[in-house]
Amino acid sequence: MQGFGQGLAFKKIASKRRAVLGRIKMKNITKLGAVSALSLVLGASAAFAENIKIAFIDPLSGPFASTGTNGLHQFEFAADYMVNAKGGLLGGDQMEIVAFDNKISPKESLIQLQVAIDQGIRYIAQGNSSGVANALTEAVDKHNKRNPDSRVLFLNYAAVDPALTNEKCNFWHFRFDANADIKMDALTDVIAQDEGIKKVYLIGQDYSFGKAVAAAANKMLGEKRPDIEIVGDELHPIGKVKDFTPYARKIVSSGADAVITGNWGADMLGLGKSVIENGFTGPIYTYYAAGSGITGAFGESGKGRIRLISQGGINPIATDEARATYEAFEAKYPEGNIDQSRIFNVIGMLAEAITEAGTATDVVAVASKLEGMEYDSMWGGKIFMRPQDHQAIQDMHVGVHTNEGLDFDYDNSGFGVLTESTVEMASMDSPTTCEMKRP
Amino acid sequence: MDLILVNLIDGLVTGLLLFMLSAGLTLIFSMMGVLNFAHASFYMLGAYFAYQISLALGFWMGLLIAPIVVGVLGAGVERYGLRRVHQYGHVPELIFTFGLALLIEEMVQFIWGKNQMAYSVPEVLNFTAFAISGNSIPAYKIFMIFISVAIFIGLLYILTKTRVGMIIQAALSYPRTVEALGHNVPLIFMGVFGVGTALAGLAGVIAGPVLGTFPGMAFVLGSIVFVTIVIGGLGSLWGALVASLLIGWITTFAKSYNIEMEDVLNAIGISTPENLSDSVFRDFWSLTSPQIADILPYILMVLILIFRPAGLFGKRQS
Amino acid sequence: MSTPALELIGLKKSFGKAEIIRGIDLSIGKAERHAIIGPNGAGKSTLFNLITARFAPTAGTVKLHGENLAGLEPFQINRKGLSRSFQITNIFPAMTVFENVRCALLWSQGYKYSFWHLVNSKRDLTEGAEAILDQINLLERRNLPAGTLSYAEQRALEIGITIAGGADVIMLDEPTAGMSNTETDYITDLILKVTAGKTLIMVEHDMGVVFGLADRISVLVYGEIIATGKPADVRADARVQEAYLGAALEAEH
Amino acid sequence: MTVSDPKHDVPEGARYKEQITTDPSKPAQRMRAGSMTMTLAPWLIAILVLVFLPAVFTNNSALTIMNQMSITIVFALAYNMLLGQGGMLSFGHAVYAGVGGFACMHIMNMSDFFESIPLVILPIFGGLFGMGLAMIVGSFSTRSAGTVFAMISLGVGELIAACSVIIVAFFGGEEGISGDRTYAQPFFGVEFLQQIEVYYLTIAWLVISAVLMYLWSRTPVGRMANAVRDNPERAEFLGYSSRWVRYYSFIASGFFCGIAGGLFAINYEILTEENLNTTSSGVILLVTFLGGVGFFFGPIIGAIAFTLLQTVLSLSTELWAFYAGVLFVATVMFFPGGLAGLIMMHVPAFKLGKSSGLVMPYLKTLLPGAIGVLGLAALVEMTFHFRHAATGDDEMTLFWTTFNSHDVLPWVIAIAITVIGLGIAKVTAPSLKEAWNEANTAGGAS
Repeated sequence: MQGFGQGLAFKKIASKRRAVLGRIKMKNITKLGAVSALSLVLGASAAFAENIKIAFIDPLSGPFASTGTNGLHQFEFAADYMVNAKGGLLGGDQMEIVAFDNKISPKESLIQLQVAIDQGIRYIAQGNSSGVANALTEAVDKHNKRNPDSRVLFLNYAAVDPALTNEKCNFWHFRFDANADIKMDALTDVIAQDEGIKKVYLIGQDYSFGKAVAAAANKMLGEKRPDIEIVGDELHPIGKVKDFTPYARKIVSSGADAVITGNWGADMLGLGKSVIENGFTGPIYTYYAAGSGITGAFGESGKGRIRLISQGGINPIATDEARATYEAFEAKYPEGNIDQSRIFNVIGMLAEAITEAGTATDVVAVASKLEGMEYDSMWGGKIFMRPQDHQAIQDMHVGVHTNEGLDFDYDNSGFGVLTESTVEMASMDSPTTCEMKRP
Repeated sequence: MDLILVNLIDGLVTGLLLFMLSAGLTLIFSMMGVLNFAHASFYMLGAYFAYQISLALGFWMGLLIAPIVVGVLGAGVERYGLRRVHQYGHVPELIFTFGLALLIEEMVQFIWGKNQMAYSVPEVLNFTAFAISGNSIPAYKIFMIFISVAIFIGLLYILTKTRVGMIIQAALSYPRTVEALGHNVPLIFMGVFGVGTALAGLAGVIAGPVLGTFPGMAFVLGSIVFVTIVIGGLGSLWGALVASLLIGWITTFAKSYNIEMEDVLNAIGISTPENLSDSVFRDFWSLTSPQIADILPYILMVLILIFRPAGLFGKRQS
Repeated sequence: MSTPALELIGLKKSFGKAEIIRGIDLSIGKAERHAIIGPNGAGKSTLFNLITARFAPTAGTVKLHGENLAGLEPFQINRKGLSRSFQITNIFPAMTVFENVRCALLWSQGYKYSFWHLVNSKRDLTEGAEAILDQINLLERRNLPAGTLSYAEQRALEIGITIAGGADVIMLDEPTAGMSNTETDYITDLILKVTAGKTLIMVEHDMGVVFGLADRISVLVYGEIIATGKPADVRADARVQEAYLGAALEAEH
Repeated sequence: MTVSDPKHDVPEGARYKEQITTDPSKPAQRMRAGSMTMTLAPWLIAILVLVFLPAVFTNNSALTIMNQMSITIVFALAYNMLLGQGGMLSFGHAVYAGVGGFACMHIMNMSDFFESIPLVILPIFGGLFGMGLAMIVGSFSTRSAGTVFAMISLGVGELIAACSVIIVAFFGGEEGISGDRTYAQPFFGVEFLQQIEVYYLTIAWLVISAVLMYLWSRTPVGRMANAVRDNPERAEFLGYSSRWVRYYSFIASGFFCGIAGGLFAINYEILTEENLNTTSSGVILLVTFLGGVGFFFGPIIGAIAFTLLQTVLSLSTELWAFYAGVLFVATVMFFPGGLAGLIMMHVPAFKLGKSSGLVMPYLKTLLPGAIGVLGLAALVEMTFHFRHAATGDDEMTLFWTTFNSHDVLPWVIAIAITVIGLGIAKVTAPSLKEAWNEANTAGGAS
């Protein structure tokens, strides 16, 4: 067989997860015995000292693995394409993504965080599940307090619980996605302009995020369109509902003109399909009805019905750079989607901050540069990392599920999300309860 | 009133689907005394196989072939796995099926990946059969009811009217005697296991397009199937039917009507505490029936086991 | 006359429509050895199960030392001093012989549900168990899993477990069933030895054992006691002759 | 097979007679007589190893993983008090550990009280709460063993897990409840800022709990738990109520589960819904069975093996859960005694002084067998890579070799290794069997 060890390992620029892991495995085998493997796996850091490593801690196995794997691909691709292919940072340092499977478990995430820190990693990226994000941000805060020599930054690219940038905020946490309140703010701005909507039905999963969405919708609709009647406000058990038909019946019977839901994953698909199937004809405003097979599974039935609030729309594509990037990504991952374009912003902003700070190891310096950064995203618009709470402020788009006028589809289904309206720098001046403590 | 009718139909669909799963499970239990934790996994396999077949040969061939493939697989599992573990006793058997469920889920992910499959209702059935005051009843649901009822009648006929059914019934209660009469009891066991899993597979084939075909579909349904047969009484086909319909209707109606805990408690004479928002029980007071609809069957099961351990129609205790 | 050790008054049991025990009155005195005989299907084991609350009677009462046992669970009856063996060997097969006997001693030695005593360090338990093993001649088999013993040894062990708790009323259900002659003799001697001074109630098929052991005999036929008395009297009883001969004739046809 | 391990579901003794071919009077046989005999030496060795392990594994992540192992060990041992010793199969046991842990988190957040107690006693509160819950649930669930018990445990487990996202006041919803262990009163100046300090706290509790649980199995109620497991009816006629025996076992198990939950709270400083859900309950069943329910130390081995699989193997391959599943099913099918049963199978040969005769046959069979299995795993990995890797990412690295998964040669080599490895193992298997029988037969030439 061709090629052994180091030469090839470095030929690939950004770390290929399996390549790294393969090398770890090699050490496993040579020593034999689980116990020695333990120390070696955990201590295997010396070889990559020059690389700037980002630990990607998200589910890579289990029911949420598809979202996690897709996110990992976007991170790896972004690091390669935006940083390494352009010569790296600080005079040639490569950016490397090291994947850790947290099985969407807070406990596993904390273990993997410790492993990552021991490997000398200073940047932690995570996004799936606010529960995990909450566990990580607290653990990072405590770790940085207790171990000033090995401080780390937490780059949250998708967990949207408002608390993370409010009462639970800390200096080490940066959120690149809009939080649930910002999304709802933008969404209700759009709904407010639609005179046809008189009755709205709110439905969500019965946990903190679902409740936050409902509370925000109630509050903001009440402020912006007091004439809109909330005809339903309900929560269903998360991940336990087999058949959404009864909920759909209620929605239809309520005479609602629009549905708002924060559901994700199978709960999103199940609810959406059922609502459409049982005769609802109005728009369904969602947070997460795109990519990861959901767009493909909705297909024709969701056309013109499903609407999505998100940042960084890809239809129409904003810049030539973005188009080239997406095409390169599709060439590499024909099955994949760039459904979290903010990941590219994470890499871009981190790279800029490291360059400005002139160091990748002093995370306080890097964090100080990230704070207040204004970044021109290739997906359009500016990203402003608000220093008060480390919440990224950016343009928000409401798009529609369709197969017409698309630059890029999702799930190779011919369907995708086409931006209908945009709220620029959404919630720029929204209040925060964060009391940022800087080191 | 109209909504009640609609809910009755929806609950019937859910209940009958559950019955197709629980019928096989309860047959397997009464034969072999083992609760097959992997039963819902065969349901999942049914959906995935049918999806794969439907890509090449269309939905109807999937409906025909997939359950057979699942049944053959099930029989293989009995012959080469369960029969071996059988000698160690019931607990290892149960744990074997538990492990099998995990393994099947991993295998499905290995083969088909982790995303939702675009397995959908065939065009012929993709229309609204009729509507009751704005609530459309899709034709596919009528089709599901039809299939389930046909299966139930067929099963009942085979078990009570045919010679094979007689032998199976006898083997349920007196395996030794039946063996002594010259019947191949292990073969009967394998057959029943195969048929039971094929039924689960069939349920998967027809449920996949409406409830989604994804690696977690077995987990979502897994334990509720047990709940069904425990409530109905282990080993009782009628019990399984009644419990399935009961669960179907209870969950459907609980989801359809917002009954609030506060109202219930007030109605039975407990008044709302004054400063509810500070109370540690605030979440309890604000419970609504849709919130807990899908855990109602568990409450029902625990209550039944406490007061009538044999279940509604069961004869044996454990 | 003092209170009988065990008294049955109008005891009845039906399973569905079938009446298995049709009203039994029986009084067994202290330190008496009483055998219950009867043809197959007469309800002997059912009677045992009624007395020990394995089944609940349809009607009637069971009194132990004058105390009504109605509504008590088997373990409560056991604590009142009644212990039994089973027709089918009923021991703890996975435990050692020694442990089998020691478990039988725990309650009577007052350890109850305690979790602050360590059984291994209790000399009363060890010595008590060894004394019983000595009595039933299984001392050498002490550390074997009980399930590996021979059939006769397992029966002996069961008798040992039954008497270990120090109960003064011992009920044995066919202790010699399925044994060879030498084994039967061995068990008979054993029973004589270990039940000395205790009330013994046994169901037995082997007439040799019955007439060798019992002070009094009751004959149970179709759920009724047709005769009770000294062995010689029972042997001479016409109805008993008829019942047994009748059964034997039926069996020939 | 020559030797069987204690199985609580054996209806009567007959099976044992068939299975044990060795001379039954040999003392080695005592080990499998349902008792879990152990001497003092293994305990001392284990404590020494635990104390000096951090000298070998110095980094924090190793400590974190060892802490995780310790917690899992306590939990699995507590679970085995039911499954192994009491014959009760629980499908919702995570809730006892979880509720104990949540209670500890709440105590951590009661700053006045928490500042007045040393952190080291916190797990006791977890234990008490776990025990309290067990007292409530056990009062109706332990009435019978078997299916009824299993199903009630499943139902109650599901209910409490569902409550965890609904009853936010106690369970904190999806975020869970978090706190800071360092606010406790310093314990001889130790504030538990560092992992190493937490490690020693954890292993101290591990040793205390393990010893107590072992001693429990030697008490009257512990012995009767075994008796009730094997033959509840007979136990009733010995003066013991099966139900009360089961109830006491259940409560004790709940207590030690709560201890495990308390240790979890100290280690992670956060408890979430995952501490209660059915997946966690399932995992602890797997862990315990993998290790072996028939021996006291079985769950310990299971916990170590599973934690390594979960944290270390998952770093190496996405397919770790697949391998874990295969391992588990294979264990149930071929070694129902679990890993501990596998180890204890060798005791007779060892006691007979014939274990050395097994070394060569083992090497001849297991070495090629292991290579064959690794070849098989390589094929699985290659198939997975072939199907799911990104376009252009044809290269993969496996067993320190980087190659193109779309070439034919690697496939040929992997298949060859698999076939040859398994083939040799199959050929040499009969002689291993022979050697095994020989090693387990008393007397004869040795």
